[in-house]
Amino acid sequence: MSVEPTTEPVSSSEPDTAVTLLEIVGLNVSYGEVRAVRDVSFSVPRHAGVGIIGANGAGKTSTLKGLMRLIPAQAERMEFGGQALDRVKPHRIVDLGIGYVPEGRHVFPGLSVRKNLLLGAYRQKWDAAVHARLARVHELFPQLQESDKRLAGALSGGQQQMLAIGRALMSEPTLLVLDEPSMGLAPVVVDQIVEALRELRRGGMSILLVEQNAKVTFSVTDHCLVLENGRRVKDGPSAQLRHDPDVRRIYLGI
Amino acid sequence: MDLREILQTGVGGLSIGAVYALVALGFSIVYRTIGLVNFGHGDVLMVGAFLMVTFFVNSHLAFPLALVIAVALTATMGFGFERVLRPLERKDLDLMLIGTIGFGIALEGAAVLIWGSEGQAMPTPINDTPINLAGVTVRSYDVLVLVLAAAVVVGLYLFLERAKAGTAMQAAAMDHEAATAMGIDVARCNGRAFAIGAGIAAVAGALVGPRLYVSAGMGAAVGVKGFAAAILGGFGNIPGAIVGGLALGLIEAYASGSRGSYSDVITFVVFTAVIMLRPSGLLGERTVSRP
Amino acid sequence: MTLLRRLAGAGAVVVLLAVPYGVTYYGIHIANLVLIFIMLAVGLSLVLGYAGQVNLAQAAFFGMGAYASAVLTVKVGLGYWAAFPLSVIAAGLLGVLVGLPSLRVQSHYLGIVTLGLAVAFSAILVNASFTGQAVGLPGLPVPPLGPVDLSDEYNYYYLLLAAAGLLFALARLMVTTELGRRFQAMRDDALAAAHMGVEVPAYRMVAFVIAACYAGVAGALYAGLIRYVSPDTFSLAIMFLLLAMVIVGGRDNIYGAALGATVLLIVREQFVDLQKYQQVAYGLLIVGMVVAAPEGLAGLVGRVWIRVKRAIPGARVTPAEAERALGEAEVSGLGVDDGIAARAPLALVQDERQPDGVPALEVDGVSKRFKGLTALDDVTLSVAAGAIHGIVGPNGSGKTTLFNIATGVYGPTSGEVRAYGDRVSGRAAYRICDRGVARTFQALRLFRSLTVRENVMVALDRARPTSLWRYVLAPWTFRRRERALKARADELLERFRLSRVADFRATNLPYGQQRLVEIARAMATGPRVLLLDEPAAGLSSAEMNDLRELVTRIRDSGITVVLIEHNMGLVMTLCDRVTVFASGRVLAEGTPEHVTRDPEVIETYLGDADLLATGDGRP
Amino acid sequence: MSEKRVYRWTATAVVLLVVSSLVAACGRESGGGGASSSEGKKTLRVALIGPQSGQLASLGDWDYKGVTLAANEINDKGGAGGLKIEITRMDDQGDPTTGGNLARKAVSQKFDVVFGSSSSTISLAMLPILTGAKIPQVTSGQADALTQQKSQYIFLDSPTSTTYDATLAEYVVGKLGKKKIAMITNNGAYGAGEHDAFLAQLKKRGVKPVADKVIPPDQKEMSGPLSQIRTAKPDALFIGAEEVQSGLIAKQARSLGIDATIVEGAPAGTPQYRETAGDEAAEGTIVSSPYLSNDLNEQTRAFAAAYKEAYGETAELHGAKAYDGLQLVAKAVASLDGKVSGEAIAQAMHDISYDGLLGHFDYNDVGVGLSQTHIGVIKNGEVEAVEDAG
Repeated sequence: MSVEPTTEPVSSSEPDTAVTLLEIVGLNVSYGEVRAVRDVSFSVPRHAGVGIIGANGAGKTSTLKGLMRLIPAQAERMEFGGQALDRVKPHRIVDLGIGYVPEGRHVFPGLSVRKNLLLGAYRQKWDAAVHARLARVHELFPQLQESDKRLAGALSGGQQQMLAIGRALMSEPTLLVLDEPSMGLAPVVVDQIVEALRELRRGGMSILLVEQNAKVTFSVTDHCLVLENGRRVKDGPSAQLRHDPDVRRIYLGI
Repeated sequence: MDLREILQTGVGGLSIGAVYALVALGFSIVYRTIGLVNFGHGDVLMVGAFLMVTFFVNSHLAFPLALVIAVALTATMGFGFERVLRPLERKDLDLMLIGTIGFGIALEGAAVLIWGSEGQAMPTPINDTPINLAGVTVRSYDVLVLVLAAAVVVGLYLFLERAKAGTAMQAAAMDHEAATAMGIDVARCNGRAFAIGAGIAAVAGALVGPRLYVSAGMGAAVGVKGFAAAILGGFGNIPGAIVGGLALGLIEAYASGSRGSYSDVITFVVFTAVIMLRPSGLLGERTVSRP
Repeated sequence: MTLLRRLAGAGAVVVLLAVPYGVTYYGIHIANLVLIFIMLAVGLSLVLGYAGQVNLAQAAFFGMGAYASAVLTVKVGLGYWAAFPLSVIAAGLLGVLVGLPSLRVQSHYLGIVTLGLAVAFSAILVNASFTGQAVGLPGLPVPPLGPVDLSDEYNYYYLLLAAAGLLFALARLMVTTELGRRFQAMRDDALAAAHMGVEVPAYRMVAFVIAACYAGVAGALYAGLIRYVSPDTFSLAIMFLLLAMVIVGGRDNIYGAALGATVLLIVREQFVDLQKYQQVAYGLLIVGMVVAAPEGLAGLVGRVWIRVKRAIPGARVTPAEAERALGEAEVSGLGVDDGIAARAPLALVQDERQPDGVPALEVDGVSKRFKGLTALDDVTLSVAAGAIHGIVGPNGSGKTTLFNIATGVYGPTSGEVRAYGDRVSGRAAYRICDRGVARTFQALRLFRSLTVRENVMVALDRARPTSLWRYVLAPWTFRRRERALKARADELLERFRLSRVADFRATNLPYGQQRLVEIARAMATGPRVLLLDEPAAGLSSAEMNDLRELVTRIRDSGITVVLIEHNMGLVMTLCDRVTVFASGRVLAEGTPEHVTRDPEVIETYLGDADLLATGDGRP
Repeated sequence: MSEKRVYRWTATAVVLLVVSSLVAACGRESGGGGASSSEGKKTLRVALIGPQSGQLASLGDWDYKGVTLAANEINDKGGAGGLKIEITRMDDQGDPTTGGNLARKAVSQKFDVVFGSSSSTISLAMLPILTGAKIPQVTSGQADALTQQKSQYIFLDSPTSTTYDATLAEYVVGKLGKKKIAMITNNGAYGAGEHDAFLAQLKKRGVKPVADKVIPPDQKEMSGPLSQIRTAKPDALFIGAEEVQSGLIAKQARSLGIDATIVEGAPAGTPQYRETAGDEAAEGTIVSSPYLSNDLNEQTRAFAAAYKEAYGETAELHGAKAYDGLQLVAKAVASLDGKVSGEAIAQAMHDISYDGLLGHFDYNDVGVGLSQTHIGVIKNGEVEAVEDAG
């Protein structure tokens, strides 16, 4: 293992537990017969990092897609910054300040890196402020500046992941929602992604992270939720869950 | 066929090929963004041609003005057409096939009600004096057709590549879920794509009017060839539509030059051979992101 | 109930026979055209509706049948009945020619290719001198039939009725037996069908040839009726009319096709006077039907009939019948808790072909690259006969790619996969299935238009396309073959305790049950090696236990099982050996206990080797 | 499996029951109309079957206008032998199958005379049905194939292609002495007929065409074949195609720099040809037609005036043909004083002769009544008669 990243969770910006940014109560998502998410509730305080972990098919992605209104979902309450999410049209969610990094990255393969990033700020005028943001993303991910003109489809897995995160940052969100950013990436690239997320947290960005790789989640979040078969089976501070036998059972089955 | 004849037939092939390219563009842009194969597209071209007859021929407006009005009207109708065909989008092909064919038949019926069944000839906007280029006669109207077609292609390219709305439309085609998350209203993009497709068909109709003969039935024949051209170039692929259109025009011209009456036979046999060798067309199919 | 059915059947026949006595000279002509178009529409329904091949050349086949009959009688001088079979064969040959592209391209590509070939065919008709060019061939002979004068349209009606009845009955036989099932399986999911032993390319060609022969018969009889053929009669307009008949009538339903042909032809004749408005109304009718009632008239009739039957006291409506017509599956009541553990051994046939000592499945240096992305990098592993072998690893580590190579979805870039010693990689899926390798899929791939029993029967049916001659030469043998196949299927379903849902459409069952049906379907191919791709995904813990017991029973009946699974609890308790994959390479291999202690494995999974050390080390 | 079969069978039976009764109903209801007994016959029922849509719509329209004009005139003067003429129009949509169906409908509804169709192919499809039912058929088609069926019930209201082209060839080769003649024809029924007829006339005069191009009837872009014709440097170009395609050929030929004199049969004489080709390209076209213009004589001027007053359009050949056709039928029916039947009308039409707009009609036994056309030249938009080339 190359650089041994510090394993304790980052906590430079204390989560402002007083102000709740995202409040989800009793979320249900089902595909035809299959009930993927069974009344899951959680909340993300401002400046906080919340993780959702669990085995494949535990309903992690469905939870995010339900929250982003990309798939039909029912909930007792879904609020972000006090506004009810279920009355907002899917393409208006980004206006509330939620940046979304889909599972499998879903960059626009036929468009250049620059255009992908600019589309992240589709809702704003592409003025000087947006271009300044572009520069900041280039600082966070230098590789994106080098391949500015290249088609996103030609990038490596890691570069596409950085592009997907950069694209979401272009709308200057207050909450960054990431779905399995480490999937299929080489360990050294995963470390770069983790380092970037930790820097964003230090800058006060609140993060909702869905991940299969427990280590990545624990090193970026303060609080974690564990899902199994669509149900919330456990939650608690990341530091405590790191050594919890149940987590190990879910992951290693022993 | 001596050299002069080869070139002459080639010029004829390119001029009808430019029209097929425009029709193919209409097919591809609608397929690429909405995943809809609109078999009634030939009839949208016919509506555009009839509007040109109404404004340019019957009410004697200047050609450019009439063209702009006809294109604008057909494009606005395009929004309406998309609303009608929306239930068919991304559905499986058989329903889409027969649904859009029904739509085409209805358009033809409506044209007969509005403009009568006989149809009308359309004079060329500029006097069609032949220009002699080293023995090969090029009809001046053909030059206008090629120029206007090229202008449409460049305009479409600039819109897709430079304009924000164009980039958004491409993104919606590539990944409609990610596009929605970025704040792009995919439904409106689809309406706009259909309007652009209809507008381009109106231009093609206006250009082909003087060449063919504007009648309710003109859409079907041009529609089939235009669709074949779109597939030949690589379905959904914008540059492919242009290459496919010109190629099909040339194949048809040389086929009708040599074996006259068997031109349709040769055109479609060559088309089938190419598709069998390269199923995704000359420049490769760009499919829409089917959910 | 059978009384009602017989009554209705007899009533229909009486009406059909009585038609000539109730109509005028023009009415009988329309009735004759209806019968001809019914034959055409049923043929098109078989290839487009059932087999899912977008064939836009049906009008050209119709033209070939008519022109072959005309040319053979007028130009070559054959008698009408001597020319008849030749015309049907000629249409069949054209069907082969137009069907060839279906081996390479599908859906809209196939649509435009067949449309193009149809336009080319009518261009040949217009130009070839022996076809009378644009004028066509007038003065064709009246088919002689002993004392009956067939120039009288009233008599011709009965000839057409007999032909249409025969072809309709043959079509009904085909769609309710193996051929129809294989067509629908191929249409719903060609890949899964190939994995169940269906020779997809051959059956696509068969579909085209059948549709062409149906059109050939219709064409030859049309030539006998009208006694004049010209190219315009077989134009694109007729093709689109035929398409409308099949879609408006009811796509994958030969009754719908016949209904569509009858209704549309009569509607068109009634409106022939108010021509101007007819076309707009006709076009909008088609768009409306497609959007509002995609299942067509037959679907509507079915729905009305079910409601009527429910209203009649005493008439029992089985849940399967309701589900088929109304689409609501009243199966939610069927809890899964009645368990899927089965008592009797699950293997259908004790397979003596297992040479002992040879590994059931050998992966020998297999690599797979997709345009720059290396999915598998020189993977070697061996699965002992009779073992349960687990394959684990994070998403995107190449597990499913390996399965796809072993079952013929695509070939390896390099290396080889062998089952019991003989090579399977690089072969067509249906050949690998015959060699005893079966699989389930990560995302369920059941045939959505078939019932649970039909899904299993597709896999059970080992007939090769060459045995299709039975449909024409020995149709009565099917009653026995179907009963035998159904019995074997019911026996297998009983073992998997799926008998109660046998008549339901497979995709309407609860998720867990669908998983079970997929395993039962894989078992129906009589495999020696069963590859399960994430069978536990989406199962509740109760279902998980049943799955564990089921896999054990399968292994106990002599079948080797290879299992891709994320649920480590299942892997640990079920597998004899486990191979861990990571980004396309084998990371570790061994017994479950050994593998989970391997620091590298923990690193990839938990990402932190020392995490385990702090645990209490419980196995 | 049995439930599925039960519901299927009963569903089909019910529907077929409904449908067949519908077929029976529609059959019976339309059959009733024609049952009027022949003694108390008050009306002469004429069915006009022709294209109302598609490529040939204009031909169908002109036939209808010509026949209706004649019918109104005759009815105003007390009808044909006391019978009021009643026209029923049916659309064959330019398709021979539909034409055949409508012919059977006419037989079923016991019409006395059938006019139709404007296209030779459809007339040919209708011929065996109408002849079998002994109903006289007047057609404006002119393909020689119509006369080869040896039917006693077919009457062409215009000369055959052979007559058109004999007159044309006689003038172009004989009078103008043009030797280098190119031919471009479509392979539709009309085009193929013209091609064979004109080629035969050229052979008779020892002339071999310098180019002989054949194109599909719906082809619109002719630069390929035309450029080959241009290389052959013809001094006369014979066109064998319908009005619209002829116009396009003329226009494209001129724009490709072919300055040969354009030579054609009837289509070149119509306003539609001139409108499609444009006056400039149509200038100088030599036309062979039995009805060159409206002011040939007193009779044609009266017809043209009545046509203009009735329809607001200038009359032309096809309207005149149909007008003559019905006048002839009316004269035949008048000669029967009451005993009206298909056979009688047909026999009468063979016996009588009639001086119409197109000339002297006298039907031979294969249905040709006119065997003479005149030559005209298009000068600034009008067809002017050249001295009688007949």
